Amino acid sequence: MSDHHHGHDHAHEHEHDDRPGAHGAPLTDIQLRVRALESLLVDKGLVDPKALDTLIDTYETKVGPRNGARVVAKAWVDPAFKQRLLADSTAAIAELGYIGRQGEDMVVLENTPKVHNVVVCTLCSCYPWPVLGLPPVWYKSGPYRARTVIDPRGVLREFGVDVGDDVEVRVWDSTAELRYLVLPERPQGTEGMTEEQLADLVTRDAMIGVAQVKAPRRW
Amino acid sequence: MSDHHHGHDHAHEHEHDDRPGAHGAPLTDIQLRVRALESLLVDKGLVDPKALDTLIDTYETKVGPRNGARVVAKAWVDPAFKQRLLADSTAAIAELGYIGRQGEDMVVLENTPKVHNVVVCTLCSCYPWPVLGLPPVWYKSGPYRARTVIDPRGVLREFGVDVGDDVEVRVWDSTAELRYLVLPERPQGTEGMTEEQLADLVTRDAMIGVAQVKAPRRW
Amino acid sequence: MNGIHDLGGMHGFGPVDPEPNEPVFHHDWERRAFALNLAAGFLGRWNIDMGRYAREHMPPAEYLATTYYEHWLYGLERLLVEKGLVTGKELEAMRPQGPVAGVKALGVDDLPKALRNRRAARMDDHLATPRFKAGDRVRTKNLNPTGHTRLPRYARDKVGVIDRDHGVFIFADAHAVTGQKVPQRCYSVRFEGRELWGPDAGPRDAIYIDLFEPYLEPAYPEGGHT
Amino acid sequence: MNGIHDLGGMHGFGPVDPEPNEPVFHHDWERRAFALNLAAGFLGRWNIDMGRYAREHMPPAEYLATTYYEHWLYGLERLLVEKGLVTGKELEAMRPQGPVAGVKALGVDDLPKALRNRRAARMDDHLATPRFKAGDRVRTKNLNPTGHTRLPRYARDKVGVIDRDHGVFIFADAHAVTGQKVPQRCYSVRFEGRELWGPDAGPRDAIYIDLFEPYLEPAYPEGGHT
Repeated sequence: MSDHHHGHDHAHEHEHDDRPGAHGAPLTDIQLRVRALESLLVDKGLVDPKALDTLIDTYETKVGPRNGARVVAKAWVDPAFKQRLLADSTAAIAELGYIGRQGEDMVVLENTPKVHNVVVCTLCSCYPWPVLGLPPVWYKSGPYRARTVIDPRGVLREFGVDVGDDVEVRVWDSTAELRYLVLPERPQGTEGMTEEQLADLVTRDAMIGVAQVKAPRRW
Repeated sequence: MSDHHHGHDHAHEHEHDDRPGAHGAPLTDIQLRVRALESLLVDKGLVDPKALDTLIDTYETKVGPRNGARVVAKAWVDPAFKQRLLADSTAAIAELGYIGRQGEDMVVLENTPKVHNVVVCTLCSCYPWPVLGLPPVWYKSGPYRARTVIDPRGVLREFGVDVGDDVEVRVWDSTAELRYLVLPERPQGTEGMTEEQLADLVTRDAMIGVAQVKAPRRW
Repeated sequence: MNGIHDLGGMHGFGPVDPEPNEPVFHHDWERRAFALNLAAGFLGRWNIDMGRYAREHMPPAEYLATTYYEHWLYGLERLLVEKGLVTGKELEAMRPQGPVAGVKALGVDDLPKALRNRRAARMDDHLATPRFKAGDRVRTKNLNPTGHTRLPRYARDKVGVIDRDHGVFIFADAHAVTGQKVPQRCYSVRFEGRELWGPDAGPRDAIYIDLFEPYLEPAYPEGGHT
Repeated sequence: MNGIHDLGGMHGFGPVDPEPNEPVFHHDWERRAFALNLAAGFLGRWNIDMGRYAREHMPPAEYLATTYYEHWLYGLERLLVEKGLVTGKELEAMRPQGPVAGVKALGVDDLPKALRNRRAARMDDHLATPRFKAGDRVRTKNLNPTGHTRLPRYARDKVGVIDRDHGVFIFADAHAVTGQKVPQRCYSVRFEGRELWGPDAGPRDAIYIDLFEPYLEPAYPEGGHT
């Protein structure tokens, strides 16, 4: 009907290897633009290319939802930690070494049989980097930012989470510098699992509040 | 900074002669699409191409702001007509033969030294066709629709109309099926002019409320 | 719906940009798209509110990136399929696959009458007794329907004064969805700029909005909390 | 500003569309655009609120038609010029024309400390006495500034209850425009879904929004008109 469909299609493009000379594919406008800007800033002494590489490596391979999963698993097995986590989330998370940029002031939200929490940032895409890494495309997308505050149950249903009418849904719009992490309910049938095994069950989506944690089938 | 600048640039494209074969220029996607759709609807017997031609001719050459200008000029010279125009705008305008689609229910708004009226349609681009013809691009544009209700004086200033602090600005958002026509103030120094000469002074913009009517310099 | 079309009060669009000596149409396809919309509308399979609602469904990024007659074209194609005049397959291939029963294109001779209609959305005044009169203070409701509405977002849960009672009109919200002609009073309601936009608005700015009676409830008297 | 970025409550965007096994970055240029933003930010010529405000200036059609890191790139280019690190000419030609005095690129060795900062927007709690406490009913103001704000449109002129006092933070609205670190209390305010969206909202939905004290005023007690 029109050829103006730039936005959301990007979400489903998988990695395009657009590094220099890869497959000899021509560079797109945006690739050229970013490359030129990087050269300009390097030439002007404003950025150090090695620092760029380190930044990328940090957020692509070192910081991610595995951190948050460890926090959740520890809270499930260690009642004293859980208490500290809910009382002073930033300090308790720092005990595990997860601190820094976009996680300076953390708030952990506990899901219960009567309360389901879900996190959004309607104005930009604020997200707790030290515990979850960088946000997925859907979290930054128009549909999620637009709809979660007005139709949270509809959004949750699309993620396969059907919250009962007797359960209160609490949506947290991260409009300031607080960053939120959902502490999901520990699934039944995981009593004998170790902290490390439990951490394997905890998904990024569960810590945003758009999924529940499931026990492994054959446990 | 990006190549996504489709929208407003169109406003300043002048007539591109994209009729069949004109200058041998290739047809754009939208031209092809509209042409194919027309063929489809004609072939299915849903539209008559001669009726299309007549519709275009009607709104391109027969109906336009000259109609509204005649209404305004008559109101300026004929106090009884003016009274009828403000009391029952639709009926008074019909006296001059201006009736029909998108003008079925008219309201005329009189500008005075103390009240300046301006018309907008924030939700779509409703406009009184029988008296003004089809709306200009700026009237249908994001900036006009977005700003007129929140910053009317700023919008008016951009059009060169500086409304004094002692003058009330009334913005009319055409959200239903009423269509509005502004009756501008008759400029000073036009006392001896005929109705026809006065009509020549009245611009489309003045009848939307984004301009004032000026007396001719050498009158 | 709280759609992208509901632009009133937004910042960031830049200045208004009038074009000197602007032609009625900028491209021949605009002429045809305009006329196709009118001619197809005359078939009577949809009403003007359905037409607006169809355009409101254009994806937001596309809506902002395209011009007025592209919105019209989007709405037309959507309605042609929705109302069964054209199949999705026909639209994709742009080739007719069969006739439509009981439909007759409007001819040139029928046009003058069709264009000079005197009554469209207005209904008989006796069909709905007015609940409000000029001078009454009203509060708009906080409605956020996913369907069509003509109550803009910027004017919800706001207090105004009835300026005049326009009479009875077809209620757009129902008309767009069900096609039913529900009679409702339509009022012009005056809102002070500061009521809509807060203390930074001009003290002598007023916004008049045409609102259907179901959008309104009586407001508490001045001096009470508004 | 009432910008296109303020998406809360809009309809028409379609379903959320998660990507299975999504990579952190989809393109190499995203990696570089991300890192350039952080590295340039470390130069200290602007703060995070200026960064957000810069992105909010992207023309609305462009904002919706582009992805997250394109927004970042737009904001970065805008700030580089605005803050005098790059000239408009340099940006257009993408060629350096001269050095910038008093600026030193962050090196690899400086990174760990920069990334592991423990304090960013938070200020000392004694800098601002709280006007509200948990349980207090508050009404958000109807503010429509052309500047930066973190009070979303959907939550203006609405009544909620203070859930908790987060302490004192740099007031984003001032920080984005003047760079001044004005201390203000920041509260989590709980709003019932029906207060924000009207009678069609879920009866057991609540929205918690982090709001600075200047956005709030005391609300009339329950039972009064809200």
